[in-house]
Order: sequence, then structure tokens, then C-alpha cells
Amino acid sequence: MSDSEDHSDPNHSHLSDTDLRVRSLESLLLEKGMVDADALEALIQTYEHKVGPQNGARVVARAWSEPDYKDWLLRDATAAIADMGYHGRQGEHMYVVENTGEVHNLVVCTLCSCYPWPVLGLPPTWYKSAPYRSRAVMDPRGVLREFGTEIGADVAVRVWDSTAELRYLVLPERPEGTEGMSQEELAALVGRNSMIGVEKVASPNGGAAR
Amino acid sequence: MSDSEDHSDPNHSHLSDTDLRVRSLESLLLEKGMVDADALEALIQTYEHKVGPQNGARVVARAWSEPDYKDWLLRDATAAIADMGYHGRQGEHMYVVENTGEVHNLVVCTLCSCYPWPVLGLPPTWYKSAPYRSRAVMDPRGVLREFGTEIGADVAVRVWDSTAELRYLVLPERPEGTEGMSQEELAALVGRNSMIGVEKVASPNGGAAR
Amino acid sequence: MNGAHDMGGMHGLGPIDAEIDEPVFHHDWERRVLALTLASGAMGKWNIDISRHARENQPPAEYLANSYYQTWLVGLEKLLVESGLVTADEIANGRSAAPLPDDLEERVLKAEAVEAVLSRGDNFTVEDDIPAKFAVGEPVRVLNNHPTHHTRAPRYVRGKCGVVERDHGVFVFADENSKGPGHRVGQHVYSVCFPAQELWGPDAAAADRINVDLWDGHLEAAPS
Amino acid sequence: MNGAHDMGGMHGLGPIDAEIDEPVFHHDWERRVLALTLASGAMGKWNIDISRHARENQPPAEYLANSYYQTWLVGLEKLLVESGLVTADEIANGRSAAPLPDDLEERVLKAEAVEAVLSRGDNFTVEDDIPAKFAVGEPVRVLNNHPTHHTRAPRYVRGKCGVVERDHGVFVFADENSKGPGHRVGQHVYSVCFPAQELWGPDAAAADRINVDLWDGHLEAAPS
Repeated sequence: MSDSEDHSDPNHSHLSDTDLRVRSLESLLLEKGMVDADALEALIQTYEHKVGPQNGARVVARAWSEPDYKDWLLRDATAAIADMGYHGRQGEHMYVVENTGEVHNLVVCTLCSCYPWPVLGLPPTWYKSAPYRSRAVMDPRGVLREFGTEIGADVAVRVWDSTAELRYLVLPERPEGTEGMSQEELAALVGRNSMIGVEKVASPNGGAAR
Repeated sequence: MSDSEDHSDPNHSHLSDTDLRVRSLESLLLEKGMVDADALEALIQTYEHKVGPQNGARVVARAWSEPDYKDWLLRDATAAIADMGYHGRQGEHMYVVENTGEVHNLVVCTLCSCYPWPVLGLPPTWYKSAPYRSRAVMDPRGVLREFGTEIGADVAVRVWDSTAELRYLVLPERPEGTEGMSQEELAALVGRNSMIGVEKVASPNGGAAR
Repeated sequence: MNGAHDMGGMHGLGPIDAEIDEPVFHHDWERRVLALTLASGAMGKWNIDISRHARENQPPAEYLANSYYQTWLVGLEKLLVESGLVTADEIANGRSAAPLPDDLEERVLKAEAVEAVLSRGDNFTVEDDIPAKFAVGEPVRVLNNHPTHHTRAPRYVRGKCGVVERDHGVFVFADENSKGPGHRVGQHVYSVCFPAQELWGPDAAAADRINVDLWDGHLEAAPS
Repeated sequence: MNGAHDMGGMHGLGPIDAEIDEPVFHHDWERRVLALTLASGAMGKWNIDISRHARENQPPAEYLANSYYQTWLVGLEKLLVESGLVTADEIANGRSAAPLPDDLEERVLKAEAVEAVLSRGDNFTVEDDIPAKFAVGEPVRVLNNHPTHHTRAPRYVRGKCGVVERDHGVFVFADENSKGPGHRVGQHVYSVCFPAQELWGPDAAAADRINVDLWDGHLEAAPS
């Protein structure tokens, strides 16, 4: 429907202007001594390389493998996830919602872009963008279809809008064909999108998860 | 609250681009023979010079002067206004709402910018703009205050959102100090804003209407 | 559609800039856009509801950034292409690639017809003897629908209760008419009166009212 | 505020562009904006709700045109100036006109503290023994308020009825906390479950539900 022009693509407009503006701000704050160059580098390294959806995938794999852990995760996600070493900023209060044959869960933040950083890292662009934020709550099945995920009419879709300081992680259904797999092997199957709820975890016999 | 930049002022941005785009479209439609140059000129002349709020002012002045006309105007505005020679495009179905000591009326079109062309001409920019359209229905008293119009707590504000093909004209209160004036003298007191409802008609002893 | 055009109740759009002694047009191109839009309408290829939808159906960031006549320009180009009167290439080039079809030539608006056409206006009523679904004085609720197509029920009244204050008569139902030929159905239009507090909560003035013109297709009887 | 950030239920914003193998950052300046924002937060001059409001409180056309990190940049510049940490002139010039006050020097985030600070996170709960206004299973209605300040009750649930599904405990009330120091009050936060049809009408799937986290201050008992 869009007859958009160049200036309507927010991710590729005014890049040089923005780049200059950020460089200028950084040099100001460094000169003032308000920020420390090494700390900036450490912050970037953390979120670019250390924290990411591999953390959440390990949580999911363990829940699939250890029934007691799964119980704990669904009862007190914050503690159960901290037990794996994942906690802190933007994951202070966690809640895990389980996909079953009866319900499919989907996470969004319509007001900004709240996201569970310690288990999933920084959110992808589409999660933060207007198309997803506007439609996930009104037309979740249409949104899921755009990700190639068809939810049967006999399954309820449950959308979680992260409007407070709770952060949500979807526990996807364990796919068929994974009997006997190690937690490491299982974790390798679990993609970020399945923990947001826009996709299911594909069976290792079928296609790959994104 | 705005820290707006140049590009946020829609009325003064991309003017040359838009100008070129319109010239190009006009020459295309002329070449194709879809539009006639003299007709374009006649359309512009009509709305730039012939039709305007002086028409509505004459309707108001007559309603103030002739009780029977006022009754007719409030009962069947389309016919009573047509009797003055004003009718047609964007005024096919008129409804007149009367300001009194108990109620103050205000007209808006939140969805686009519907406006009674035959009696008021083309709408002013502020009437078509987002600030007015967004707030007139939610904070009418705040909007009125921005026009310097204070409505007492004992007076009800009635907002008319022009969502269908009815077009609204406010019949303002006749100000004091106008006893014995001719309809022509009265019409000269009645400004466009008083017939939209954002201002009252000022007494000739006091300030002027906009 | 729940678009950026449906502005009632939005915050943050700034102060009202009421220009003193404002001219009718601020730029010559605004004159041209108005005239081209009115003249092109004479082709009979769209109705007012199709044209409103063409204007409002822009990406919200663009709708909000465009001025009124810029939006008219966007709408006109869209209507011309979608109706087949011109091609996108012709618009891009500014040159005609094919003459107007013969059967449209007689429709071209001539200068001598302008006054009569404007004075006559359009016909939005339907003469059919269609009964009213609601009576004056009846409490009604606006349906909480969220169609993706054009609708004239603003979002701020959906699901809200009001009272039918006036029956304006039978008009073409805009929401359907915007879909094109064959969708011209008549319905009663009412002035529905909403207490400001019903729409905006207890901070609104208790005495204030908002009247919105709504069709039978927007309304249901209020729950008792 | 009813701003462009409150997107739930808007149409016309286009298809979802899910990039395959998306990098964490698309431009180096995005890295810098993230890091500068987190590092500046160590000054302790604002809380998360103030910073959210700084980002959302942009003219809607700009909010919609800006990318996520562009909005973070707008928010950071605003927070720095409004908190008095830097002046607008300093931002315009990119040069410091005055050193950091002595009392803030010890707050500067050092590289060796980064891991601990991120791992600790923030504290959004309030230990006070505040009673819950609503019980799990209780039907509630979201207040139909339209404050001009920051609120975490999205517009699409205002005036709508749901059921309290879970009591998350006592948290700082964001709507108040966004007003600055001295507005840190605790309230219970609940996961309130709304039938999709209550929010979007009969075209929504009857089985679908939307859960929204809401504070006591957003809710009232549902009318019976």
C-alpha cells in the first residue's frame, strides 16, 4: 500500500547527519569527563558479542530436559534464569510463558521496545519497529503469518504486551525428532524468534529456525 | 514541548520539489486534454476571490435581524442559506448551531478537514492542521483559550465533529452595543472564527473579531 | 483504517498556529492542486469517499509531515493512476503517452460550466425509503470495529455510548462507498451526542458534549 | 500522553521487515548511542520512566520517521540538557564549556564496573508492604484517563474490561515516577487478561487473549 519515498525509510535516512551528531555528542561527554572511553567499549562489547539469544536457548533446552527446572522456570522465572547466570539490566523481573497444543504465546512492547536483554540480547529492528508494535496486539495471527507461522483455529493466541518492568520469554514447544538430544544440541535448535513467539522451533528433520 | 527542526514544518518544506511536481502534473493533464486551463482559472478565482466568510456573515446578520429567518435557519439551514444564494459544493447539507448563554458551539473535522465552503470559503490552515484536529474534541476549552476565548464553567461546550456530509455553521451570540445596526453593519462585525466557534463576536465598543 | 488522519484525542501535535489575515493560498502550487483536483473529479472516476481514502491512506509519518495541499497532491496522483486516467510513467515524465479516451472528452470541465457545477454540488443523499434503525432520544453504542478500509467512525468514539440527537436523513454510507462503484448504499445518519466524560474520563468538563455524525452501520443499541 | 509511540491498533505502518541474520548494530553510531545512553545513566539524574518519556515525547511525525536509535539519541540529548548535565550550547558546539562537578566524578562508569552494573540491573520493586487493590480472578476495567504526561496504560485498553490473572508484586508506579524525584510510589502490578474481542470487536478470534501489565492506578473494579 505504500508509495513511500526515500525519506520514509527511517533506517537509511540522514545517516551522515546522525553520525556526525553522535560523534559530536561523544566527544563532548568524553571531554567533560562524564563518560569513560573504555567503559563505552566494554558496554558495546557486552551487547554486541557476549549477550544474545544463545542464553535464552540454553534456558529453553534445560527446561525441555529437566522437568524440575521447567517447573521452577514457570513458577519463578527470575530465579531459575539467574541460576543459569543470566540476570541484570532489562531482565530484572522475568516471566516465562509456555507454548502448548492449546496456546501460542507472542511477546511485544507496543509503547516502546521492552525486551529481555540478559536472555535474548538487544532486540532486532523489526521488534522495535512500528509495523510489529502496531499490529501484534490487534492482528497477531496476521503477524504470525508474515513470519510463516500458521496457528490453527483450535489454538488460542496469547499476546503479552510488556508495559511494565516484567520481561517475557516464550518457552517454545519441543519439536519432534529431538528425543535423546543433549541440552547443547537442543539449544542449537532454538532461535531468537521462537522465544519471542513469532515462530515455532522447527524439527531437526525439517527446516531450520531463524 | 517541541524541539522541532526545519523539516517538521510541513507548510514550508520541500516547496520547490512540490512546486515542480504540481507543474509537471498540470502540464500532463493539460496535454492529455483532461483539464481545461480556463476552467482551472475559474475554479481558483471562485475560491480565492468570490466565496468567503463574508457569505456566512450575511447569514448571521440576517438571523440576528429577522426572527423568522433565524427560526428557518435553525430548522432547515440548507434551505435558509440557499435563500441567500449560498449552496453547492461542500455545503450541500447545512446545519446551524446557535450559541447562547448556556451553550457554546465549536466545529471541527477530526478525520480530514470538512468545512462549509459556500458560507465560509476554504478553511484556514489551522483548521486543517493536526493541533486543532487532535485537541478540539478532547480539550475544547484549552483550544478556545488558545484563541483567547474563555468559556465559563456554567456554560456547556458543544463540539461538532463533521464526520459525515453535514456541514456546520455556528450562529454566534449578537454582541451588545449593536442595537439598531443594519444587516450590512452587523455582517461587518462577524468574523470567520466566530462562525467556526473558536471566538465570540466582539462588541463594536470593544476589540475586533478576527 | 486506524490511521494518522484519525487525530481526535492525540497529544503532542503542538500549539495551534492561527495566522492573522491569512491568505487563501500560501503558494501558487496550492491553487493549482485545488483546481486540478476539482477539475479531475469531473471525469467521474471516483467519489468523495474514495478520494478521502486516497488522502488518508499514506504512511503515517508522511501523512503527518505533509501539509494539507501536499496530501491533496498525493491523493490526486494516486486517484489518477488507480482509476487508469493516467499512468505512473506519465506522472513521472510529466508527458502524456495517450490522449484522453473519446468517451471522457465530453466530461471535461469547461470554464463556462464551473459556476453551475460548484453551485449544484454533489448528491450524498439516497432517495430510497429506508427505515431508521434508531429513534431520536435512543441510547446507542458505537461498534468497536477496526476495519482496515475507510471509515467515518473516528476511533475515539468506538465502543462509547451516546444518544441519538437528530436524524439527518438517508445518506450514502461512506465506509462502503469508498470501496468503489456498486457500493452505494443508503443509511440514516444521526447526530449522536456523547458526554465529554464518556469519551475522555472524569477530567473532562461534566457539562461538555461532543456530537458526531454516524451512520446506522456504525451503531448498535446501547446495553441497558 | 496519547502519542505516536502508543502504537497498538494502528493501521498503515507497512509490512514487517524481518531481516535474516541481522547484525546487532547496522551503523557504528548506533553502538555509540547505546553506550553513551547507558554510561550517562550512571550519573543518576533520571530514571527509566523519565528516559522513556524523553524518547516518546517527540512531535509524532518525527517519532515515526526516526529509527530506534535515532529516538534514543533525541532522548539522550534531551535528558542531558533537562537534567543540567550539559547545556544546549555545549551540544550544539560539541565542546565542553565547564568540567563535570566534583560530586559527580565518582559516579562516572568505569570499564571495570561495567559487568557488575549490568549484572545487577535496576531496582523497580518497592519493599513496602502495600496491599493489593485487586485479587487474582477479579474483573477490572482500565480507567479511561488521557493524561498529558507519561503513562504505561496503552490507549487500546483504556475503558476496556479484563480479568486479573497474576499479581506480579509491588513496583514503582511508572506514570508518577516519570515526573522526577519524589514521585517514587509503590503499587501492585497485575497481568490483566483481555479477550481479543473486548479490545477489537467481533472480527478478532474468539479464543485469543491479550495480557497487559497494569498498575493499581490504572484500574477500577469492572462494572457488574
